[in-house]
Amino acid sequence: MNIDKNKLNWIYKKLFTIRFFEERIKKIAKEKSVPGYLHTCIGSEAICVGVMSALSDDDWISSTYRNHGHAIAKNCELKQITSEIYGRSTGICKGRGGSMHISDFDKGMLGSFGIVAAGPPVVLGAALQEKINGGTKMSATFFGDGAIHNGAFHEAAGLAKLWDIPMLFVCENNGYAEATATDWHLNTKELKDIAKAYDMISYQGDGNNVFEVHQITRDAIIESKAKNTPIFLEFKNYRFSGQYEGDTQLYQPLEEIEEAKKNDPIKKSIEMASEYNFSSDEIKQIQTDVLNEVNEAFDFAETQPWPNPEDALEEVYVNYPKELLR
Amino acid sequence: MNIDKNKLNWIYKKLFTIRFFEERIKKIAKEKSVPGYLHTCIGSEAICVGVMSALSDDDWISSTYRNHGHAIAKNCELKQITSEIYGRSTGICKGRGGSMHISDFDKGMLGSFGIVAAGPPVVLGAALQEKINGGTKMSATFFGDGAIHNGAFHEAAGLAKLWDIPMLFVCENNGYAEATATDWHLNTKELKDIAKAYDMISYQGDGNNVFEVHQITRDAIIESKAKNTPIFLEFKNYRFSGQYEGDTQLYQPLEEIEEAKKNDPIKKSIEMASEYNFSSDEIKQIQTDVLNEVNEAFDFAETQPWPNPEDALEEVYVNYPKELLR
Amino acid sequence: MRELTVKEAINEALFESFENDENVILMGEDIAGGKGRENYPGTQDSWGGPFGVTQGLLTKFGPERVRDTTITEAGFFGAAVGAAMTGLRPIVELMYVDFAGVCFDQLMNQAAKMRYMFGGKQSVPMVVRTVVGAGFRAGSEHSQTLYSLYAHIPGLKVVAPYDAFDAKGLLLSAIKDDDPVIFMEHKRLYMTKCDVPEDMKAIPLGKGRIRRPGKDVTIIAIQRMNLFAEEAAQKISEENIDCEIIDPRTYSPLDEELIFESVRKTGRVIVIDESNPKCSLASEITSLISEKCFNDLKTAVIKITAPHTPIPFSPPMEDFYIPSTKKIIEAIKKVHNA
Amino acid sequence: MRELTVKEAINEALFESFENDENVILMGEDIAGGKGRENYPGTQDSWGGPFGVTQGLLTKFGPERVRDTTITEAGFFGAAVGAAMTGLRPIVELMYVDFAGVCFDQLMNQAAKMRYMFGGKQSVPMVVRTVVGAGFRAGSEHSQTLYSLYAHIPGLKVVAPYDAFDAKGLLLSAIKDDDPVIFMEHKRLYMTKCDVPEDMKAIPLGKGRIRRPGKDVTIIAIQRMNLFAEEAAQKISEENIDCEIIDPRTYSPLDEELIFESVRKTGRVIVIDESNPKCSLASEITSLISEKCFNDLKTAVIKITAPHTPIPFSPPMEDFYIPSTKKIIEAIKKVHNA
Ligand SMILES: Cc1ncc(C[n+]2csc(CCOP(=O)(O)OP(=O)(O)O)c2C)c(N)n1
Ligand SMILES: Cc1ncc(C[n+]2csc(CCOP(=O)(O)OP(=O)(O)O)c2C)c(N)n1
Ligand SMILES: [Mg+2]
Ligand SMILES: [Mg+2]
Repeated sequence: MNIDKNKLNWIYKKLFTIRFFEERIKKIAKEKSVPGYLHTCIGSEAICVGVMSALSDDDWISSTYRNHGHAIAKNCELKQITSEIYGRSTGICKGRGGSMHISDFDKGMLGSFGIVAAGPPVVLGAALQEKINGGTKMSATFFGDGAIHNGAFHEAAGLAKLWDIPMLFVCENNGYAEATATDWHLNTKELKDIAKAYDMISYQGDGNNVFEVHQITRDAIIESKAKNTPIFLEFKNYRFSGQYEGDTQLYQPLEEIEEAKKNDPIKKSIEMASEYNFSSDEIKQIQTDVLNEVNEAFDFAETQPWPNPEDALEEVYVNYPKELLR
Repeated sequence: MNIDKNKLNWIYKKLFTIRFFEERIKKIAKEKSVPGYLHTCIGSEAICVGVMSALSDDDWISSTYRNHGHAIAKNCELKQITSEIYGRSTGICKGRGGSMHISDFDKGMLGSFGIVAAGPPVVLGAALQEKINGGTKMSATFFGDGAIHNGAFHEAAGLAKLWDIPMLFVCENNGYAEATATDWHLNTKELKDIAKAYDMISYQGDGNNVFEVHQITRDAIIESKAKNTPIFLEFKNYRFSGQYEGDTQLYQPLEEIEEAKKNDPIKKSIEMASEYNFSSDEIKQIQTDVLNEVNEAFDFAETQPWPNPEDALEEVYVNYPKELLR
Repeated sequence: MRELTVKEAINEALFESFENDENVILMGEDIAGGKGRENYPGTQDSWGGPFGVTQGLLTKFGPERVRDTTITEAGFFGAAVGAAMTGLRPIVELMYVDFAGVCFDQLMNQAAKMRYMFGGKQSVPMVVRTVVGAGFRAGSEHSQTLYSLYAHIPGLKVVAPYDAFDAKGLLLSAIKDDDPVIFMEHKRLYMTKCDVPEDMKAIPLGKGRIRRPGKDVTIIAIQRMNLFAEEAAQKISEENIDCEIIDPRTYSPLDEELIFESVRKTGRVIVIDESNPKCSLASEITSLISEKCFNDLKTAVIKITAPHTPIPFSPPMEDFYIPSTKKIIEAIKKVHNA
Repeated sequence: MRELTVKEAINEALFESFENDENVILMGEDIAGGKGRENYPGTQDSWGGPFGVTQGLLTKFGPERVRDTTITEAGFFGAAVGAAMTGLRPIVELMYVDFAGVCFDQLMNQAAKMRYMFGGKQSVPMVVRTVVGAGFRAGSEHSQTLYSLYAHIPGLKVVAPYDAFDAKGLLLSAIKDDDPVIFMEHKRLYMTKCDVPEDMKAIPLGKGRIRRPGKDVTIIAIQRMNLFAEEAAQKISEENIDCEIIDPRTYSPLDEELIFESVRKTGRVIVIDESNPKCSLASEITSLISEKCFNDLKTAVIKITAPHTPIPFSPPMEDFYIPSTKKIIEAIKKVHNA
């Protein structure tokens, strides 16, 4: 696969950033040094980075509560992300969102939604806007295997196909929706076959192989734009994290986890590095740099000021009499 | 096909009843002698009667706002149906429902829903109850081609398949959802292919041929129960009626209507009568009897007493302090 | 001056908004009609929604901007949210407000909260047009108002015009507004007429209207209830009781000051809402008055609402369900004589 | 007597209901956990929902009656309606009430209206268990209460217990009740404890509870707000102000008489609700008091609610959002001295 060196560098950098970031989050979650729910994405790095590496910086995406990886891969500021998780005023959402809602419109992130399958319709709208305005930005919505039964996903998929909207439905099939195994909840033999209901083109790929994810996505973008049609992508991986930090994960058999570790996307990417002409020193250097960056982001966040209590009243509306917000 | 004479008699009787009934409704709608919306089902007779002739009397069904045919074929009392449409106290819902909500729980009608695709989840629940209680009643939900994109339909279909629930999803594909043609709004080549998303067995039939509908449904019931699985049925016909009475139907090309008339289900059933050993005199006799019955039902309804205004406060709950209903 | 029906006024406001801003689009079920029958003359744009309100837009502005949808409210409401954030000004039609429950999430959790929870970088300038109201013999699932469901949610604005003048002026504003607006049209008012100037201007959201000035009793009337309030005020004026009628027109933001001013003057108040009573607009307005104007009140506020029941179909029962002029007159007498 | 947490009390009520009536079933996402991993020891029933409330039911009552679902609230809520009509007594879990918008139709238009609009022949005996409330740092989409959305709808009953005693007694009733009941559990109360007798009886729906008798000021507190109300009442008792705290416990039907009695006695009233203010329970209760007890009121009722904003994540802002003991104390002083 021909990927230029800059992009390769970026890919490795982002893969490691996400992993180190989430490992740190797991630690602070144990120490309970941040408030609220935390949904880490250990095991999703290749999907986040592979898809984003095929998108342009100003393309539109949506994410879910499990959004750290998407935000990092979409080039949101690491310090701002971390500060948001800490609930500080310099957070990417000014502390109003928290971990579940990290999102930066300026980076093309339409939103991180706490409601399963809320994203696909919203991204459909952005893609529709591009179509109507003759824009060229691509649109991609990320969701999990759990979302494919939900009505909102189906309605968005049906409309996208009917309206010939170029966009990507990116399903991360990580084996679980909360405590429920994907192989139980599927009706179709392969998850991607759900797209048959819409006669929608669909592809499946190894979600642990960042380069495969990259290539499938790159090709899908070209095909989607050329044919003016949505495309459904399923990437398979494994959810090493629990549903949220603190989840005992008892429903995930240990042997299954062990087996999955063999395909850990980070491990795999390191194994593949030489194919892409990275020396192990280069990889180590990237890791060192990235770890520093992650550590800096956490050091930054921890010391940031809290918002003022009354800031809770800001930016509910563009226009609304302040005195009526009580 | 072997159908006993009693059932055949019943089939012809119901076909004609529905047609005469709806023609009379169209007339009174023009004269504005009844209040509210009226959705007639001229063209749907064979589907209503064919499916119901394969179900038992106490099987569960749901219907929509286009429910007169389903109610008649489910053996609801004609006088009570008519009285309901007139808003009278002896109506099948005591005048509280009106044309859109004609329904009789005692006849296995779980409800006639004004909300598109509200029925499939409810019938799924009745079928689930049968499964849990080891009951033998079959369950069938009627909906239109317009419902197949709706999230509630998809969620019910997915759960029914996942839970191995014997039930029928009966889609009447009458060519239109309001003013929108089905051939435009479908993504799949055949409507029934929507079932592929659930790996659900599906069949298609001529909705203008009551005997074909009967046979497909009969076979589907046996298969569904034997395999413990839901089955999707698509019956094609044509919506001769407008979306509601008063609809100008300008979006339906005249040549299309003319073409469709050739396959009018009532015409077809009369043509097929001799195959089933009915003389034309017998058919005429049934028609005469049925027309009398229909006329009697309208005569009855027109003279029935109105409900008391305060009856509006009845049967909101099983238990609730009356004085708190203000 | 020329007279327009509410229906015509809304249609005009849509046309003008489409002309003035090419980012305005419309999505909904059968808002044009004839989709799939483009090859046959006379089929296109033959509906305009069940009430014909949007007719003509497809013909003038084409199928890119006027989009008939499938029956997928959660899908296309969500699409409106995404389109609004990225540059369009979508108007979506919820054919009857009774269908609110199939797409409430996209309004309550996405449209309403995104600006807030994602840090204020974007807004969601969309309008939901929907049809409300009883009195049409349309039964329990096509007659609700549900004003309060939307008014409860921070991040949404809620507008409900009574006459053609307000309908046009408020819809022009709603479409220009940068926040998500629920614009509620009453089916029993569509054919009512009033003067609407050719050069009708936008009416700011959040400003109520004194529909009848008076000094003895304040009547706050929600949408169609203005009709009965006027009838009642007219009748009771013969007994020398002078009612002031206030139509808030916008329920969120609510023009509280206009209401309080009138209450301070009269000290006698009736609030009329055809919705179900519990946690209704009537409750909200009554509670505000009782909190903020306690010392001005000469007697208890009377709320007149529908009962806590679904909407029955049969005319005698539905008429009983809807607040009546008679009940209003009784209430006027009661608060006046208290 | 033994102490139970709210969580344990609810779990017990579920167990007893399952034992006493084989028609009781439970559906929801991950209410057991481990679906699809039945062959591995330790996986089954390892969740019990995100708060572990339903744990153990699968093990005891099996997968026919304890059904983990896909993420299809509209689907399985509808299924609950159909199952309820035909003989079961389904309990369905809406994991967080914030997801109300994806399945509101099946409750608002079907569960609530079917008995009425289809002529009264059947009823819909189902219970929706759901988790509400702020203070958990769970952000805008996992912290709402939305009591009033459900209370507005005729045909639904709405229950929200404060302590373990009420939680157990009211859930036993809700499951036995022949109407659809929304049973709201506050996530910040799950781990709070109180005495619950071994032979705990069902508590009738629609009966409020005087949590603290008093003679000077009436405080009506909604669910978790009872905590702050008690703190405030305790503190202010040092200044010789004697507060009566009423927990309505059921919001539809509401025990109006209990409230009015207290108001008649004190004439000074505070209503506390952590919901958004507009068209809230606080508005409803305030409006009722102002209508029915006008002459008994010595001063204006004070409503204390959250502001009209989504729920912010960051602790200082969320703490500002939630009504506080401090605000309640100020309000007590204000109504007392007025
Ligand atoms: C409408 C809705 N229902 C339920 C939930 C609770 N919930 C949060 S995550 C989740 C599982 C989602 O699984 P999946 O889509 O596979 O995503 P993953 O967590 O594996 O990334 C559920 C049920 C929700 N957020 N929204
Ligand atoms: C959720 C919802 N959205 C919209 C409507 C308005 N509506 C009523 S009937 C209808 C078309 C349904 O078409 P189809 O399912 O084909 O049934 P048919 O009328 O042809 O029998 C629409 C859009 C509705 N009742 N419910
Ligand atoms: Mg998953
Ligand atoms: Mg149809």
